Amino acid sequence: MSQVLQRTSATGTRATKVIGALAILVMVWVVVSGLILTPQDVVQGESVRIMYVHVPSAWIAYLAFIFTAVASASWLISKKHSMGFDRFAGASAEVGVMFMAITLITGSLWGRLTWGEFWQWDPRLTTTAFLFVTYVGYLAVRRLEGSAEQRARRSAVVAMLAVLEIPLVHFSVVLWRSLHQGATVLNPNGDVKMDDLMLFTLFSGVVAFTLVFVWLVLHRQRTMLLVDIANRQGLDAAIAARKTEGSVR
Amino acid sequence: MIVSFSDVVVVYDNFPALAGATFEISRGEIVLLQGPNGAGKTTLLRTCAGLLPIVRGSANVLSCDLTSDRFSVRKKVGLLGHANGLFHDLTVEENMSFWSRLIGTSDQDVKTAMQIMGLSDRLCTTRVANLSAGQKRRCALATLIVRRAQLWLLDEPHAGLDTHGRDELDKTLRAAREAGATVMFASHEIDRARNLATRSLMVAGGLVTES
Amino acid sequence: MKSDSSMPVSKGKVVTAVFLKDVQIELRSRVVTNQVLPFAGLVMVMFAFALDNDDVLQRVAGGLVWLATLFSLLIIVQRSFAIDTADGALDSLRVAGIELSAVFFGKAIALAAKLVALEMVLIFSALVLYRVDVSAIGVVLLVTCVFCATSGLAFVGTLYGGLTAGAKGRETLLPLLLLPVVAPVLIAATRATEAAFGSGGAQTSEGWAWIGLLAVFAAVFGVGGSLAFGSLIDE
Amino acid sequence: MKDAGFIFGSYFVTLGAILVFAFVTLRRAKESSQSVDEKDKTWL
Repeated sequence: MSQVLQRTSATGTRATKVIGALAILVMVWVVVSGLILTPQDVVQGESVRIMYVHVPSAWIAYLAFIFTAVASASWLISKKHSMGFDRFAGASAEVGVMFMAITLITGSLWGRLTWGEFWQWDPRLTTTAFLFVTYVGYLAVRRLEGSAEQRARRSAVVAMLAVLEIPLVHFSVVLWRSLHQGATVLNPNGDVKMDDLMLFTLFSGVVAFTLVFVWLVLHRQRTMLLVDIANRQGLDAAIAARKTEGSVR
Repeated sequence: MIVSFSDVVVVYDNFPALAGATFEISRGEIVLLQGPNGAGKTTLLRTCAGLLPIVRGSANVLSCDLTSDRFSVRKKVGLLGHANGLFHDLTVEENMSFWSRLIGTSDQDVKTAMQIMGLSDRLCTTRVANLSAGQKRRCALATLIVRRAQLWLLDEPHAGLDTHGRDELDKTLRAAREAGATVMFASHEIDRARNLATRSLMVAGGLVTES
Repeated sequence: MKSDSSMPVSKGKVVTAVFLKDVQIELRSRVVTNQVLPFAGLVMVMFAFALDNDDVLQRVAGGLVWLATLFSLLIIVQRSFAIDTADGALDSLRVAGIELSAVFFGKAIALAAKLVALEMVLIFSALVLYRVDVSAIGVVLLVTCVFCATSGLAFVGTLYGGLTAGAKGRETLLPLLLLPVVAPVLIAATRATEAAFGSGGAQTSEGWAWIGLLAVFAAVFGVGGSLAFGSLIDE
Repeated sequence: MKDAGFIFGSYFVTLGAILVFAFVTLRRAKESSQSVDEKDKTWL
């Protein structure tokens, strides 16, 4: 019985199971507390409830992209060019893009309720949207053909270029909006007066999303390793086949 | 040894084009690579030029270790691939002067190379796009001659050339050998190639054997 | 014939050779003048059809110029690398051991030259089609803006063009990668041009802050590109 | 609750995206783990 279980084991371990269980638990608490237990906001009313999923997902998305940048830099700098850095960078970016998509969708829903509009050309929003597109491009570069080594170098360089690009985009958008009078955007979470339960729920949201992030990245990273190993094993078979192709002649 | 490969594996998207190639070539040899289509001849030549990463095994070309550094070997080799590496919108002369400017050869060398490959004055001012396949090949060979490589890597250099062109090419390769260069070439013109080569290697299924 | 490699070539010579080669090919093939330029001009006319209002056109003239430039940039960049990959010339450059950062600058300068020619025509057509007036000081601002913006676009275009050269699906990958990166150039160059045009009552002096941003952009991607180009083209 | 559609919608989108991502990841992991030896799974 245990042997069968062992054979089918994929990327899960006891650690990931614990993290997964904790993530579900905290997430359930966030949903219950966010939707039911927490009070309305004085200014925003019910719509403040979106904050408990929106803000943590934004934080985690930014965190994920920072991880991608650091892992890419480590890959480039390290003498050994350990592929672990590359896989981590890729896994983190994938999860980050998902969280950024969540951020943009929940943010525009929240914006519709607080501003009456789905989208505002606010510097932070605009930069976030560009960040999203940039990392979608990064993932497209990762899928380009070539050896694992080529993929790692190319995507690490592109990730570094993204690090250059983002501040420029942000600064240009800030400068652009500051010169424009009129459209001043109120900061949605700035004027929320939070009581202890609201703060605690927001904090729990960050914890829950971090756990989800860790769980997803661990699994994704290991899956990437599995694919690399499977390719390598496939290569052994392919080499053997290729050799016989020669001796037939 | 000018070239020494030991169990070299080179892959294209998980297909092992070279599946453990082992061979050695010493200075001054003219080596013919024989083998059916898809045997790995082109890959072998491109690997020698430092264009392809080596997945397994070790390779040393002109005392450069290709597994750790594929770049320093490049200045010392000349490669003529299936493609000619020419700019089709430019004339023969302009193509030649572009490459000679990049490599830093004298105008005299360029002129000599063009004479060797029979690129007449009329052809020089013709756009490459308007040349015949054989004439393009001659032009590509001329750009290779000015490289003065220590190791010449030629992928089917005879293809497309007329008899006169082939004779000139063979003469050029022999002269390069006299001057101390080493030549590896793949060819399906077996009789001519055997005549030219000092040794021939059989490439099949990504492996190299003496023949 | 001595079999030693020839004299080492200075980086400047490689830059010049690559630049002249690209310009020569353009002069010979006339792709930019005969195809891209009419395309960009057509875009400008189509904008006029779509917006159909003199005041609005005057107001957005700067943005339209740079938007048309960006679309054309995508085409020019693709063309610029197609000539190198069509017959394996890029491979030959790699085998010749040419310093790729020099190739980067050579191609970028050639790209900039083509872009400047294009922008001149676009700006001129904006003056005519959209009835924009420019003051003397506005001309100075405009020239500086074109110079800085073009350098930035040329560096970024060459960098990402090199990355996608020879890749599968490059026609769609290039815009996906390039457009988000050049967003700051679009914003900054548009505002500076509007300041020069005096669109919507903008003052010429408002434009200089944007020039600074354009200059920083060009510098960052000039340095970044010369470092990264080699490893993107030659893995 | 006022604006319930928007609020429930944003929770639904969030949880849905995470679940889909997790599900796809696990399925891909299972697929690719079949051909790989246990000893290569360094995390076990």
